[in-house]
Amino acid sequence: MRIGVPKEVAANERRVALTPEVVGRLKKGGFEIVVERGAGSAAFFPDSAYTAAGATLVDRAVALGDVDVTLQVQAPAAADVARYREGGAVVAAFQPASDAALVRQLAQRKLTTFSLVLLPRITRAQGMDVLSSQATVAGYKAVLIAASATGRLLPMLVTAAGTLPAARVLVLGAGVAGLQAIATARRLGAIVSAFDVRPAVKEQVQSLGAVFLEMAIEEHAETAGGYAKELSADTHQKELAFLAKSVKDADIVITTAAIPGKKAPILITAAAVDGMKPGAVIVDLAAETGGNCELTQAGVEIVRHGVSILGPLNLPSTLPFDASQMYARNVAAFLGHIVKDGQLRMDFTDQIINDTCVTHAGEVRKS
Amino acid sequence: MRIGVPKEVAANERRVALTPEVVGRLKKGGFEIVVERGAGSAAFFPDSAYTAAGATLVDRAVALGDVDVTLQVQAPAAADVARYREGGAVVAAFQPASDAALVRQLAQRKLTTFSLVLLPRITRAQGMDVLSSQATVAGYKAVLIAASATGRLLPMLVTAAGTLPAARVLVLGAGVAGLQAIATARRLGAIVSAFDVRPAVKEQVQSLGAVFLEMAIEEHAETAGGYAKELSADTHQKELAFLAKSVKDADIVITTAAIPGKKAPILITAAAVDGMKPGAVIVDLAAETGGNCELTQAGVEIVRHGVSILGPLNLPSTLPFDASQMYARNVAAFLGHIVKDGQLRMDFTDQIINDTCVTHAGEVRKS
Amino acid sequence: MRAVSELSAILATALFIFALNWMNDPKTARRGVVAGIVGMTIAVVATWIQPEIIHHGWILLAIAAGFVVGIPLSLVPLTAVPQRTALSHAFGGLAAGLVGAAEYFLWLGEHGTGAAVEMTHFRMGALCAEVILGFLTFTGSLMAAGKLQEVKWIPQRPVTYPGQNVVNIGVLAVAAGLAVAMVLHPDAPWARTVFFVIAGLALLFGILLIIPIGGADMPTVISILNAYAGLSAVAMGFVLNSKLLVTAGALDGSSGLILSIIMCRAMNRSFTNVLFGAFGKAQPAVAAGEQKVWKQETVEGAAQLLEQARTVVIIPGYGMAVAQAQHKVAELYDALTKRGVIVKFAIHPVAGRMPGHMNVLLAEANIPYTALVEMDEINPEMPQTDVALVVGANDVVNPAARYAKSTPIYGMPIIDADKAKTVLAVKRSKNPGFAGIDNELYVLDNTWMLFGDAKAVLSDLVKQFGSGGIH
Amino acid sequence: MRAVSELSAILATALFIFALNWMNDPKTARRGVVAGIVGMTIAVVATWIQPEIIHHGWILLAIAAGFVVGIPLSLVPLTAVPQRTALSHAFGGLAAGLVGAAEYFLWLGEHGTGAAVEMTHFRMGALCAEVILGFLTFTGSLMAAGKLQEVKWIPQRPVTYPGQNVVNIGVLAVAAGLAVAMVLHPDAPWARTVFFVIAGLALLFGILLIIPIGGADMPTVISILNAYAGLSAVAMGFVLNSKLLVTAGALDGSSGLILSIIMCRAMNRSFTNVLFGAFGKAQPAVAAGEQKVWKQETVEGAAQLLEQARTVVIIPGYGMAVAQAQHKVAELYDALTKRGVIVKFAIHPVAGRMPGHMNVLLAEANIPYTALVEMDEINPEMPQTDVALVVGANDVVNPAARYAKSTPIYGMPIIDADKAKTVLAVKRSKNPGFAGIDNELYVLDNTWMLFGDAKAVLSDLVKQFGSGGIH
Amino acid sequence: MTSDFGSMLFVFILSTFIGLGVIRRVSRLLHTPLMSITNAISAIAVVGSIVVVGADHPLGIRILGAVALFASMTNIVSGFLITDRMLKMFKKR
Amino acid sequence: MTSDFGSMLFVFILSTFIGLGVIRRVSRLLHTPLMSITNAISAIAVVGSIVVVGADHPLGIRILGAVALFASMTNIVSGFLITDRMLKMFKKR
Ligand SMILES: NC(=O)c1ccc[n+]([C@@H]2O[C@H](COP(=O)([O-])OP(=O)(O)OC[C@H]3O[C@@H](n4cnc5c(N)ncnc54)[C@H](OP(=O)(O)O)[C@@H]3O)[C@@H](O)[C@H]2O)c1
Ligand SMILES: NC(=O)c1ccc[n+]([C@@H]2O[C@H](COP(=O)([O-])OP(=O)(O)OC[C@H]3O[C@@H](n4cnc5c(N)ncnc54)[C@H](OP(=O)(O)O)[C@@H]3O)[C@@H](O)[C@H]2O)c1
Ligand SMILES: NC(=O)c1ccc[n+]([C@@H]2O[C@H](COP(=O)([O-])OP(=O)(O)OC[C@H]3O[C@@H](n4cnc5c(N)ncnc54)[C@H](O)[C@@H]3O)[C@@H](O)[C@H]2O)c1
Ligand SMILES: NC(=O)c1ccc[n+]([C@@H]2O[C@H](COP(=O)([O-])OP(=O)(O)OC[C@H]3O[C@@H](n4cnc5c(N)ncnc54)[C@H](O)[C@@H]3O)[C@@H](O)[C@H]2O)c1
Repeated sequence: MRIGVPKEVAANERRVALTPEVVGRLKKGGFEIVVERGAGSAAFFPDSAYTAAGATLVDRAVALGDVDVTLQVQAPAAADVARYREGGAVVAAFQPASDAALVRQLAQRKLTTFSLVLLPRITRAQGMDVLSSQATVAGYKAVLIAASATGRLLPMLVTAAGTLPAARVLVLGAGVAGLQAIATARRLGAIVSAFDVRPAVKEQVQSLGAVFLEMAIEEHAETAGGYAKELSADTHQKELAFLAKSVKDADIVITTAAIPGKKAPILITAAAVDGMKPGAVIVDLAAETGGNCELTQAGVEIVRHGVSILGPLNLPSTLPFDASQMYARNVAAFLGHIVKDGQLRMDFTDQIINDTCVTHAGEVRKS
Repeated sequence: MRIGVPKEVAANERRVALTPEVVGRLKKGGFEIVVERGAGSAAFFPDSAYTAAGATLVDRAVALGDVDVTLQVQAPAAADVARYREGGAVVAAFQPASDAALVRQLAQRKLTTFSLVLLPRITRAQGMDVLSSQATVAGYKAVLIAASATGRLLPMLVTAAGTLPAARVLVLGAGVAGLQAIATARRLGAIVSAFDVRPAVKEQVQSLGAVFLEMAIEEHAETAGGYAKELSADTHQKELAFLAKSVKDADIVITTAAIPGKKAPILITAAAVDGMKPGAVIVDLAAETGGNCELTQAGVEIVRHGVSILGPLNLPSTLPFDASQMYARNVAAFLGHIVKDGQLRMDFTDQIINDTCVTHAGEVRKS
Repeated sequence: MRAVSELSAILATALFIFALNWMNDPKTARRGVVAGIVGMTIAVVATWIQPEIIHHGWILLAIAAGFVVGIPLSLVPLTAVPQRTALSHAFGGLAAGLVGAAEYFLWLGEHGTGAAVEMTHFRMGALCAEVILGFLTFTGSLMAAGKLQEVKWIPQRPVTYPGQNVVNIGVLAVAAGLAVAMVLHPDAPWARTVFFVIAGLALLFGILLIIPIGGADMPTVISILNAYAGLSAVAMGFVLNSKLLVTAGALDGSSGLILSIIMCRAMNRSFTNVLFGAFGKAQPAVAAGEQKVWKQETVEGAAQLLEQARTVVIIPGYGMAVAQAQHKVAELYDALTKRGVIVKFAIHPVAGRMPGHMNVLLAEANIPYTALVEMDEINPEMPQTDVALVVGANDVVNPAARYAKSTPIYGMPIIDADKAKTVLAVKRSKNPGFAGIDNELYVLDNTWMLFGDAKAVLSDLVKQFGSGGIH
Repeated sequence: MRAVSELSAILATALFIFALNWMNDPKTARRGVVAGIVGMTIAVVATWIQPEIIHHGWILLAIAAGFVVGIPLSLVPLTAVPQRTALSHAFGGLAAGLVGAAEYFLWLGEHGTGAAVEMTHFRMGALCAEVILGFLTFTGSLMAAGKLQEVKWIPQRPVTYPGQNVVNIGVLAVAAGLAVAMVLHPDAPWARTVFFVIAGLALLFGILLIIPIGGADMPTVISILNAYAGLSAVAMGFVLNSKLLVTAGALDGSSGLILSIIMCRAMNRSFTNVLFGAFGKAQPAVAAGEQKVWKQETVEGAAQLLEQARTVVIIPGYGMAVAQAQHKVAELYDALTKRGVIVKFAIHPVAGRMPGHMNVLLAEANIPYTALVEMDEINPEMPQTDVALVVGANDVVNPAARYAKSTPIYGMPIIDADKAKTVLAVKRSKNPGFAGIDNELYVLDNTWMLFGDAKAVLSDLVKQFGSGGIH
Repeated sequence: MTSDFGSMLFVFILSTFIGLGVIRRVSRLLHTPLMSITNAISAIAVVGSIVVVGADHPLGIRILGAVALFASMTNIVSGFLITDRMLKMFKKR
Repeated sequence: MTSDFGSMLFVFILSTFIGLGVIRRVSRLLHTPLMSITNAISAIAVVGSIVVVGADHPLGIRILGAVALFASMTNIVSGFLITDRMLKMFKKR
């Protein structure tokens, strides 16, 4: 079976779908792999490494058009759709909901497209879970960004020039990204506290040595699947009030609150920001989905009297080497799941295949 | 005695010479303090805080011209010299050697100028040692910069998407900045090794849990004062060869090698850089004094096939809040030392005063 | 002569005490053995050279025979050591019993001829005690040895029947009763017969005592029999009025007793239960032998296992994180490596609740990266691993993932903790982990639980290495 | 009656042993006291009710007197406890001596009238031993008590003179020699006189024994005298042929001996030196009392100090970093806080070799920030601090910085470790720190050194809390 | 007699061992109290004194005994009392 | 006799205490060797047997004694030997 890996064309996307190491593994698995020239260079994987691993370097046209399955990170570019082989397959990580038109195009082209962001978070699928792997990177990077943006050092230092107290970091939403942020901030010596609506999270936060902020939430904010539900209006009000107090003495706030498929919940109102210390920093990981802070503007830094609010986009791409490593392994695992002796097995009774398949045989399955 | 704190005018200098907290302490010490409007805003110290601490907000003219001592971070701007009160005193942190013209101007203006970078590194002076306090900030920040610039995560992570090995950080020159860099990189989970020519450093490196790279150095590279000497040509060659090998498998190299008053020694040749991994990062703290890497260009990032070389300038200013805190305490300590019951004591038998006084009574004492 | 024996007795006693003292510490233990041997030799010689001893040939012969049988007995494979010990208890008991009998008949014989050593009640009592203890130890130990050796015609599994207690106690009571009678009328015409009856009952009781005891309890029982043997020696001492016998016997008896108690605690069994065989209700630990249940290990036991191991693999999970036990784990790691044990950490990709969860914590505790091994690398090594220490991990070591299609974790690769020679698992309760499914690992034959908060359990464990207890 | 006393003797002995056993553990210690009292009462009563006792009035009187004096004696301020103990040893010795004398004269008296209990050599020997030990303990203890109480006409400081050893040994030898003579001819006409001479020499020797001993060694000496008192009781036991006396005496004697040895080790003094007073070369530790030298503490001792403290301030320095002892420090912190001790870390601004050096390490070891206190905040608290534990810090706690203008560190603010009630300092050698100047802190009266690598020393220290030793 | 002497020696040895064993294990915290309690126990000499003073002996002897009895009694009383006092002062845990 | 019985009891009690004390302190590692050495020591019954077999007693008695002697001797020999063997196997540290 022939696999194609194109160069990512989306703006500031530096990741690549397969790394040389994974290429090598797939080769052993009997796959034939073609890689577009320069596909990995932005992630520090030179073409030479790919050829060394057994891949053939090709033009974009080949990587898209002359293969059975194309592996990529971002959704196919509208301009590219026509270049994919009709009836071919594409694996990427994108929100179909966010671009219905594109999805229709893909269907028309009879492409079988899978989106890894739709993976069910079940144990079996953990090896393919790009959301987790990439959120891990994001959570880590978020702390670095915050640490650079703030005027302070994170750790406590007792020096001849006086004592610098440790910075206070508040993490809102302790999912994959949130937990990783907590761990990283703790590593740097900050005093970390965190908040989340799911009761299960409390123990997890403490398991990282951080403090969990208690807020009495009447309703049950967790779905059967272990995800967060949207909160009722008044509970949400309570939360806002509670957080407005909590952010006051924070030097850094990292927000990662998300509800799958929904717009990110607002956790920090403009008023709350006014209550914060000058020099404080908010890093809003939910920027892509609207942001957890009222003032967040995706991709730009805005400063509101002394408090800077960052809404960075696509953080994983800013650590392309490791992010790609993980993405590649995820994709490879997924490939191993959907390919059976050289053929795609379109068995929709399989939860993973069923949930991730966006378009197949000309029809749109998810939108 | 009346103390003036102007706003720093140098390009991207965000620090301020006194913080509200220190202002408060000096007030108690019987000083009268005037602060230029907005002096602290870039470091997140609003004017309100200063007034609250007992300072009076004034115009630049007053802060420079109508005080006994002006405290600042950077050297007086040439344009400003005329605005200082003739016979007044200035305390700042600058290399007189680097701008002889300015120093002459200051002398002509009969200013008594002290430069804190000239402080002897003696125990008594530790509380005033701005080089140490600011180098601490620099060493810390250098790691953050490197961590953001590299494509990798620093810590080791075993995840469902495979294992990410810890990044390898190499620190060259383990002085104040170097040691702090080591500590910070270790905190982030990197595998840290370090090298320095002073034998005493080995134990200090190990005392931070890092590995010290051994290189047989025949000559004694340490001065009586505990500083490094310039190496003889051939020892230096040996060092270059040795380091060329060492940098090969490093993901991050942070160089802080310096010899007081001299141009920074070259530690990494262009050839050595060619030997490094794509994606590797060099952060050269010695950029100001010429850089430890042959390719370093002060203030800009250059990429040599995959290896990016950063020569950041004035890092302390990028963490203005804490950097100013420490600077202010240093300056206050120094003030306490040179002022005796309301008068400057120009006692040149005192090592600290003698070493730091650049101009006095119209003559240039250091250049 | 008298003085000589007095002094030699004191000397021997002192040596025995030193022997036991030195046994406290592996370093001096072997010196202890030497002391014991010397003491014993002195005792033997001192007795031998007494004037009344004349039949040297006999003695030589018996001693020689002792060596002939004893040496091979000491070379049994280590697996057979328990049997060996039991067997020698049997010998001990036999000896005591016989000497007792001999004494009695001697007395009877000389009784007519007034040449007899006067037989006080106290003495007669001691004599009976000696005989009873001696003989019951004899048969009891034989049975125990048999069971352990799995001799065919001895039932391995505990045999219990209604009213067992009544019977056993009955037998013992009768024997005791008769003994009392004899003490009161040592020279009654019926005394001789009664004596035999008593001996017989003792022999019988020994058997009855062991029948209801299961393999799990054998070690304890053996050490109790050891104590009995000691007590019979004491009794003999009273009869022969020999302080040496009394001391040595008492040393053996008391230490044997404590030892059994300690053992019982270690296997959390009721001492009395074991002491009187299967008396009272059914016995958990015995059952443990047969069907799958949660077996508990004490920290002492665990420490022992760990420090005797050559290779230990620590498998941390979410529980370690919850307990924030990483520093204690690190202490354990230090303690073990310092003792030359090879310790590795097996990190499962999804151990904990976030990617790299274990890494964060272990790095904080300064565990060298080189000690962390990935699942794929460690699994091949597991079968050669002596002890797998599971610290608050559950799903990631759940064998069900291999075959139980129905479970959510089916298909997830796991760390093969179950393949290790011994598994020690630390958790607070019998609750399942994240996936909410039971974990058979915990009830495998080679698995022992250490229940409790990981931090607490591990610091207790570490203390074991700190304390003088283990060297 | 005979039986009663036999049994009561056994009972009392058992109780005494229990008493000592229970003293092993603060939790049970007080029970131990009770056991002791009961045992003693039994012993007294059992003797009292013997038929030959008839002068009950006398006994009552003496006992009453004993209470009258004893109770106040037990209420002395704790500072005076050593004297108190010494004094009571004196009493013990006196009692033994007197009884011995009494026995002897009794025998002499009845000797003519054959009514005498036969006086074997052994017995006479015991009697002499009793008298000598008793009387030397008497005067010795009195002297000791006097020195401690600083009675004016007793020289506090050790008095030594050339040939001292010869004299002392001489006196003892003569006494011993005479004793032998008496043993051989108990009823020689000169025996009576000799007896007095022996007693006199013993009294003299007691004084000579203590004269050369300095304050530092007193505690040890007292516990040796304690042992002597015990031995004299043993001797009495042999004379009166009372096992009870022998046991109790032996218990006292042996434990007293070990105790002294342990004490000596703790103060690293040669035991023999103390045992025979100032014999041999001059004594370091004695000097320690007077001039400034490095005093060492054992980890046991240190652990004891720490766990009895209410507040402990740990002062880390570069040495902690070099030894990478931060995790061990954290363990100690846990162990102490768990025991309710208040532990704080005093971080000096320039401790270590880089700004924040200590912070990095302590954060790694998970010491809560709240436990770290700045120099300026901690210094006012130092005088109320029970123990300051200096871990590899030197310059930052060097009092010279306050006044020694010549030194490079002059003017540097320091952590006032020297103001703490007790200072424990961990370092490897007597080398200076970074600034290369000596540090008088280490030789203050209230400072005790723990030499060795910080990591090693601290893990030993932590073990102390792990082990059963301290509760 | 010899036999008796023997058993005496025996008893002595054994008790010595016990004494040694006991102390070895004692926490250093308890050394001082321990010393004072053993001291009190060593006052077992009281038994001897009672015999001397109580039995029908010449006056002189009895006086000696009385003094001895008084002395040991003081020991017993103060010894036990002070031990208890010290123990009372241990931290409750 | 009573006196003797008394001292016997005394000796017994004391030794028991020692036995208890000793064991309490032993490392669990050493329990098995310990059991086998105490077992060997308990074979002190050999002393009794020697008297029985060696003295000038009727044949029957002597035979009993001989068997007893043989039995205890076996114990002694195997007991000590195996203990030593076990100890040999401890890791050298
Ligand atoms: N790593 C990830 O990214 C990630 C993310 C989400 C989910 N997961 C899932 O989480 C699971 C991880 O497996 P795991 O074995 O590490 O954890 P686990 O399966 O959740 O088991 C944790 C065990 O630790 C015990 N425990 C909890 N607190 C303890 C304490 N204080 N002291 C001692 N024991 C304690 C619990 O038993 P007791 O309650 O009886 O003490 C429990 O059995 C997997 O199912 C994985 O799929 C992982
Ligand atoms: N903090 C800063 O920024 C900075 C920078 C430069 C200089 N300094 C200077 O460094 C000094 C810091 O004072 P300090 O008290 O922290 O350190 P220090 O004065 O250098 O004393 C360290 C002590 O630790 C002991 N030590 C070393 N290794 C040890 C080990 N493995 N185990 C146990 N003890 C060990 C040494 O004694 P042994 O050799 O006998 O063991 C030494 O006395 C000050 O003089 C300060 O001015 C500080
Ligand atoms: N900017 C980037 O480059 C980047 C990269 C990866 C992930 N992300 C974003 O980071 C966020 C977190 O990602 P993740 O994988 O951790 O998701 P996640 O689902 O694992 O975590 C989301 C957490 O938010 C919590 N939450 C939901 N509503 C909340 C509320 N009202 N208050 C508090 N907490 C609430 C949930 O309980 C959950 O724990 C998502 O928005 C994701 O899109 C951004
Ligand atoms: N970029 C910034 O904003 C910024 C801020 C502060 C300090 N700095 C620079 O950082 C550097 C270090 O500052 P510092 O306070 O630590 O100085 P330092 O004197 O404390 O440390 C310099 C170290 O370099 C070592 N060294 C000298 N020659 C060497 C050689 N040939 N090879 C290896 N090591 C050698 C010395 O032994 C010394 O340990 C200086 O160049 C300083 O100007 C930069």
